[in-house]
Amino acid sequence: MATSEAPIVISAWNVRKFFPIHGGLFSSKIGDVRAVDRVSFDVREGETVGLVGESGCGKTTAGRLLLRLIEPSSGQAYYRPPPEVHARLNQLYAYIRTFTATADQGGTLPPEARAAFTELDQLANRYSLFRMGPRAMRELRGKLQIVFQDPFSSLSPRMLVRDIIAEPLEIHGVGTRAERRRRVSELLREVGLNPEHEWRFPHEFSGGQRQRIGIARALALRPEFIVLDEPTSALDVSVQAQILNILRRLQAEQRLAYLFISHHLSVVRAMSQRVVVMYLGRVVEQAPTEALFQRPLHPYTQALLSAIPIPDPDLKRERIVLQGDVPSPAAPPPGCHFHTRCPAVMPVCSKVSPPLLEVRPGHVVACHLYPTPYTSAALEPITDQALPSSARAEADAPAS
Amino acid sequence: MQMWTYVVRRALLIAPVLIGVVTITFVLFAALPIQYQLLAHFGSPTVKQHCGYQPQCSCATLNPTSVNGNSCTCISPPTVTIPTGICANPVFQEYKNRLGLNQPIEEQWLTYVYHSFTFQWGTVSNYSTVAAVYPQLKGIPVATAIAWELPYTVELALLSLLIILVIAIPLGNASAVYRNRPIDQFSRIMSFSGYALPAFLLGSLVVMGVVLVMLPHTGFLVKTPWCHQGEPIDEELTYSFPPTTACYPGLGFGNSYPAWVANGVQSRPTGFFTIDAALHGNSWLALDSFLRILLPALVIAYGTVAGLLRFVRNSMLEVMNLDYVRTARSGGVPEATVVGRHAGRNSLNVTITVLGLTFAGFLGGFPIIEDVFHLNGIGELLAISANPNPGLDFAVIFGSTILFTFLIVTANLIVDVLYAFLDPRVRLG
Amino acid sequence: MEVTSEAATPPRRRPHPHLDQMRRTWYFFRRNTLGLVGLGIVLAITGIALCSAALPIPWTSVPIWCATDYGPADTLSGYPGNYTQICPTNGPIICTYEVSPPPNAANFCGDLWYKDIVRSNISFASIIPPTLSISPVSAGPMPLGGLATSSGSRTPIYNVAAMLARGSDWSLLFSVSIVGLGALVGLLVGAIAGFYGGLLDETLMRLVDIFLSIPTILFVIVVVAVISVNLPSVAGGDVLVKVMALITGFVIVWWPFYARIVRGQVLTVREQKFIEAARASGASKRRILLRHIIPNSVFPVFIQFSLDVGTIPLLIGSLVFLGFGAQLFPSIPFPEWGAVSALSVTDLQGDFLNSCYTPAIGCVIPWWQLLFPGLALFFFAISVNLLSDGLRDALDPRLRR
Amino acid sequence: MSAASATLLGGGVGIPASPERPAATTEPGPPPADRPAAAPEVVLDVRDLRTYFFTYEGVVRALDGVTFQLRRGETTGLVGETGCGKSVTAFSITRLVPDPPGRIVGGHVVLQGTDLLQGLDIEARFRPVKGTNRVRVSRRFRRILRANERMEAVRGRRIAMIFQEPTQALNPVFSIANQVGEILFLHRGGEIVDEMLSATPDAEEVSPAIEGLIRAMVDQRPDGLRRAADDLGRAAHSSLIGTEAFYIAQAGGGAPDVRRRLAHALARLRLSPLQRKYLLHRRRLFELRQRTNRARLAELQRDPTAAQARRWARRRTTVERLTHVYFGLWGLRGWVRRPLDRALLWRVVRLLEEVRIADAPHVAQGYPHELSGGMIQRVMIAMALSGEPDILLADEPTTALDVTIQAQILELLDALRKRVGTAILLITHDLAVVAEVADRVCVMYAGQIVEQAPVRELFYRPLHPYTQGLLASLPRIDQPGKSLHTIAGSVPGLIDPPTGCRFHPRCEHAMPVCRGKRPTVTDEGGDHTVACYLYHGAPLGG
Repeated sequence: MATSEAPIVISAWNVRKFFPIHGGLFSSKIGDVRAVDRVSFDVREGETVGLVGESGCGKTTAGRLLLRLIEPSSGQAYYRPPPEVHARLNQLYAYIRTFTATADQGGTLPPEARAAFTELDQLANRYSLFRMGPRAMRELRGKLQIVFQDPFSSLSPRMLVRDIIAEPLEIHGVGTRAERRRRVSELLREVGLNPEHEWRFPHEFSGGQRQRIGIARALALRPEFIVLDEPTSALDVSVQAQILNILRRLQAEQRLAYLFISHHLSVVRAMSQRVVVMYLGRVVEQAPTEALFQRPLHPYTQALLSAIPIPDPDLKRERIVLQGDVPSPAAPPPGCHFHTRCPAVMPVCSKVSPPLLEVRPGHVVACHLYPTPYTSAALEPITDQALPSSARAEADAPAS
Repeated sequence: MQMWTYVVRRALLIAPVLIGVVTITFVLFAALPIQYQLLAHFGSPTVKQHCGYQPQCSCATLNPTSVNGNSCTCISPPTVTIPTGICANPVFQEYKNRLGLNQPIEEQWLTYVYHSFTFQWGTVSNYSTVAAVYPQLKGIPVATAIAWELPYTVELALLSLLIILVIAIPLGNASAVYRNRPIDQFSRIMSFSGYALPAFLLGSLVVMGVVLVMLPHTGFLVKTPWCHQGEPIDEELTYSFPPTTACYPGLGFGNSYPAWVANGVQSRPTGFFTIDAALHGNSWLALDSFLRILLPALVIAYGTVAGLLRFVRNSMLEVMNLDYVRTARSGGVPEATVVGRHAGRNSLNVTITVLGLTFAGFLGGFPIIEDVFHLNGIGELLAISANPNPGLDFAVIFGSTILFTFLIVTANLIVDVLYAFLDPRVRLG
Repeated sequence: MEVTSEAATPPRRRPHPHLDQMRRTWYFFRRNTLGLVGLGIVLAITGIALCSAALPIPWTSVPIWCATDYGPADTLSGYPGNYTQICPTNGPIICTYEVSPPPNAANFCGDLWYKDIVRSNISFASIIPPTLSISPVSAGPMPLGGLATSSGSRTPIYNVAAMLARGSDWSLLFSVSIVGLGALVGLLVGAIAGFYGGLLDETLMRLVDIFLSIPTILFVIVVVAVISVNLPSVAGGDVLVKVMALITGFVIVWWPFYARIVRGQVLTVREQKFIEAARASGASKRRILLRHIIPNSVFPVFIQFSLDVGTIPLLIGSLVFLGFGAQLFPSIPFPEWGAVSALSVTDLQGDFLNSCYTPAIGCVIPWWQLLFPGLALFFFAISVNLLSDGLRDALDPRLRR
Repeated sequence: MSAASATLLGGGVGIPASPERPAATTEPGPPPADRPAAAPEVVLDVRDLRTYFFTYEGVVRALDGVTFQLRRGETTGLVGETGCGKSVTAFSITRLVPDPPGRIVGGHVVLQGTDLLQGLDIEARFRPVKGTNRVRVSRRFRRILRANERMEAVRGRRIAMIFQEPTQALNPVFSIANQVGEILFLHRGGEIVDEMLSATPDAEEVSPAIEGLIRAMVDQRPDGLRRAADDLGRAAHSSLIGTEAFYIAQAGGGAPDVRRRLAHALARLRLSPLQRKYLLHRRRLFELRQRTNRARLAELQRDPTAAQARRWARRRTTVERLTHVYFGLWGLRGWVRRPLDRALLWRVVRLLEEVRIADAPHVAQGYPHELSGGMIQRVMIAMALSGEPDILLADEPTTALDVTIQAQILELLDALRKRVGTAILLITHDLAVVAEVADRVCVMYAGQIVEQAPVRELFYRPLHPYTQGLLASLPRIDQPGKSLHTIAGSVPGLIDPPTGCRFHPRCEHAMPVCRGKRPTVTDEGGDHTVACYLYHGAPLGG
């Protein structure tokens, strides 16, 4: 449904979030938890982007960052960037990438590079979500919403359902009291609840119903982009199917853009058009859903996919079982974060961290197994959703 | 985090608290009228003659708990009038200078903090209730007086702490394990009643009860061997230094020096009466001294346990429903071990933390208890000095308050370190 | 297709949800017998307090209290009928009666009844109005009047029953206002500290630590002492100023407990997802604090409040026992339960023991003087405690077993 | 690698037809005839198990007549949605239901011919409270206490459990070695003490072994190292020293250094008389406990020696007290029991190696909060297997874990099942997991088992509408994009559950008869039983 022509709603560039670790005698800063490290992707209108990874890989933090519920350490996120701006950003990042290395070592940059950085800075100041003032941000919050994983702690236990759903409307002063009431009941109907339910407290509902209420609250302000943070992982399969269908229907009706965060790959496959795989805060692979599930490239993705149990007793497949645990993001292994568990590990992996390269159209991987980027323009025209990802691999604008 | 790191950090953390407490006392102290400050620093007569410090009523020989009950009838505190003529005179100014009361406030604060931490807490005023009750304390430094009385209080505190732990933990655990069974009801009643019975009421009842029981049999509590029973009190003995109320008829409570004199025991290696008596091999005296602090300790423990029991019980109830207790059970661990080892250990942690939190209240009860039982501890000193007729003694009040606070802060530190030892999550987390 | 079964069957019309909540609470509370008892006693006490001014006190011939050189006793509203008696030795004695001085008002001239009693072998009978003369030695059951009077040797004699009846409203006033104000301050401070965190949090919590490390009673003593020596008017009899001073002194000491409790609660609530949801829909910090955080953190405050209300009279009692009556109250004895019982205890020790040591008299225990104030105090505290225990069980779903 | 994964994920190859097909068509499943013949012995037989929770709101019928069997060496999956009573089943089997409010009110749990629920009826009386839907339960605490004591003989040794939430499953204040060691000593105490007592490190006997170890260390061949270490253990008559030596050598350092440390370790094997005495006491205690437990189980089988149990128990407690007092008097308990602690530590280390925990000694000496969920789950498995139980109840063992870790744990469980021959009851809400590892599946709904079948039967020929709904509503990784089938509504509350078939309010084929009374269980062939009126010869609805 999401064509590549569809306008971009949210576009993230090298978003980073480091949480400081305090310790020692005077609890001074002794390190960083690299929760999110240079994550970049676009979400288009009416499109669902799946964000998958194991617990502690920073996918939830990434979702929070896009809504600016957490302040990022660096990087930018643009809300509905004009196409020409987006194109320009591509060029700039692609250009900067050529001397990222020197930039990382803090070496001196050629003047034209400085120019590029300053231009990036200006663009960020004009368009970036992360540079907005509080008032503008508050206005925008109506457009960007979130649905939480835990349906039990995400609704205030002391408020009536009607107040919970009406709260965003009140905050933004939408309509009169009566109009809000009407809106609330229509929202409830939309998510398949009975308008009578507005008179109840959250604790009187089952998990599925609470999740519906959460969705209704998110929809109240007619958002354009919703972060779905594991919306069904706390629910039973039958109820999960109900919720997923609601989400799909709403997307079809209102051309919503979803960022679908989940560790449940079969759900992601069912929901999303593009998938971003994260490991220890970094994007290891990004591809259209079909491409990723049919032909995963990164060993981690392969292991992940092969680990999914399939509800079919006869499909006994030989399975890649990863050894060991996910390392702590406080002290990630050097080089490729995955090399400690990788079945196809090479000497280089523990030294150099592989760049994100587009090895097949729209299919971006960070792995030393695939050293050569896909270039021959003869094969297919590069879709412009592919272009940025190639351009964005390892650039970092120090100005931001 | 390493253990020592934790301990050091925790220890460093108490410094601001101590300074803060001293600052609060300083604020209150600075709010006092000037002549009270002067008196607090050196309760010397000169201040009187130069500043016309004049209690309205003379309660020189007042002893609120003396037999010949010639009690002071004046309720209002000594109103102090400072004729400007006198207070303008150079001597008075000179006093103010000596106290640095003419300096800017921050200077005064610094001096005050310095004095507080170096135990320069002023002198016992001549015109205060303390002086009236214990004339021999007149004009001696507060720190000295307190130092004399500290062992009484510490001894009592330790004993009652012991009793508290011995009662609260087993009873709380039992009432959790046998929920809503007789023992639980018993502990419930105990905690509620202990909560609702103020120490002064309970204590007085106990005292009277003891006297009533003892009197007919002329028990030892009354006929303390060093008292001339029935005869009028001989002043020197009562007012001998260190202070004593041992010869207060009817109430033999209160350890007192004459006991030692009477028993020819002079040296006090530890300062704790019970222990010293034992060290001296005087078993009778040891028993006597122990019995004297036993009842007060019980009363204090009763009040504190009341607050503690429910905590222990509830925490135990929660722990018993936790997963790891279930794990132990599912592994075939005998029930006794489950309760005693797995659940009990965690409820012990809770008990210790709560005890640390309630320590302030626990020590706060001491003035009352010691007053009721006439134990010459810091508490009684404070109680007397806070008695407004004939006069408050702010030197003693502030001094003992600071001391109590220091004790409490130290106790909390100990509790936290102990807790860190017991719970690896604090230590290593 | 998503239309679920509950949509298919519309729920029956229910009462207003908040009403429904209350019903649920009551439903669970009812099951706690002790809680019910506590509630009953508390209600009874409140009732007495509300109509105590109108209560008929039967023993008109017994003064509510007598005083030698205290402030004018009728400064308290609702105490008519002063009766002054000029004594040769120590000047006037003002006795306050319920209505008017009875014809057979006893002779209260000073020394007789509060000083030398233990020396001379005059019986207590002489200090109690002849109508209710009792023999000191027999500590058996006594006529009502006997129960009604105190036998203070150092404090004036007063009518215990009347004092208690009068005392109920003062006790309630003190308890509720002190704890209420303390809780309010603590709630605000704790909520702000916990919500905004950072340096502000650190500072406030250190402050709380400091306050909490000073024993309550000592702190009150110091504060009240300082106040008392600073405001000479307080030393006088002005009721309002004194009551204000008392309440302030206690509140200064009281708020940190609540600050700590609330802050701990806020820290947990702050992490809840619905706070983040509110932020996601653009709610301002103030709104979040007022609409979400505080309503969800009041529960423990409420419980603690109901616990502390019972302790205030006990604390006041302790202070009076330490001899702070004059600082705290416009007049001694003051009709407040703690004060009354503490006073009777102090009297009792002296008189009782002295009498014990006076062969002429032997041990006399005016037990009524100790018993009734003590009972009042005890029942007030314990009933409040039971009530709060029941409430906690009823309101906390985890404890419903 | 990638090729392999490509094939195994290749489109819809080999994916069976979706379960929407009409139930009538007969799938060529395994012939029902050979099933019973191949079926191994039944180790646990649960019959009509009923567990209620007596709350203020009313009686929650958490389990209402649950019947199933566990066979040796088989994995049985127990599937159902939240609140259908899966976990309660496990807890009822081991009698760990929190009581109050919960209570097992009826049924049989037969463990190899012993009914664990005997004498259930005399443990409590139930009286309905008039006017309410509540029931007043008057419990006889003594009897309940004794029943629980009896279970101590069963738990851990015969029936072990693994729980869902790994992060809280271990006691945070004790080290791993401490906790696992406790359980280990409960079950294997005798042999451990024997080994310690028999350990005789003899200098010239062990020196060649030491040299061998050093050599192996120098030309670093891990397997060689292990073998050399075991040789050393054999030489010293203590396999534990073998384990210890292995890690000492592995830690490396210079040869003399290692030699010194080995010497230390060997020296520690020598026991002082007092320590020996202590060990003998512990051994005696262990034997007494064994006797007690045996007697307690015998009690269950109405054995004439029933009264024995309490006598043994009493004697045990006395000896226990004496031991504690005696060695407590020495004021040396820490010192006295140090050898035992060390022995336990190395036993635990070996146990942890079995469940493939890397760097076992470090983990064993650590505390639970330092471990990840997967690690703790492994420790739990090690703990559960220390008693080599006949039955392992795994209550959602992988729900809280990531998929990759889940794969590890499932593989581990399977391997251990094959080795020890334990019967596993795998409780989960994830049908896919069941499809992966289970041999048989029981589908639970609202406290009742609605369908039971071998795994292939169930997935290819689901009979009960609920099972069909569940399968249909699974998002299949192999069939993306299709709008998911859903079961309307949610699991009913169990205080007043729907009459008759509890699924009928959500059922598509609901018929009037479903409302009436609970459908009986019918056998549909192929060891496949279902409780639904559709298969009572009634006309198919819908």
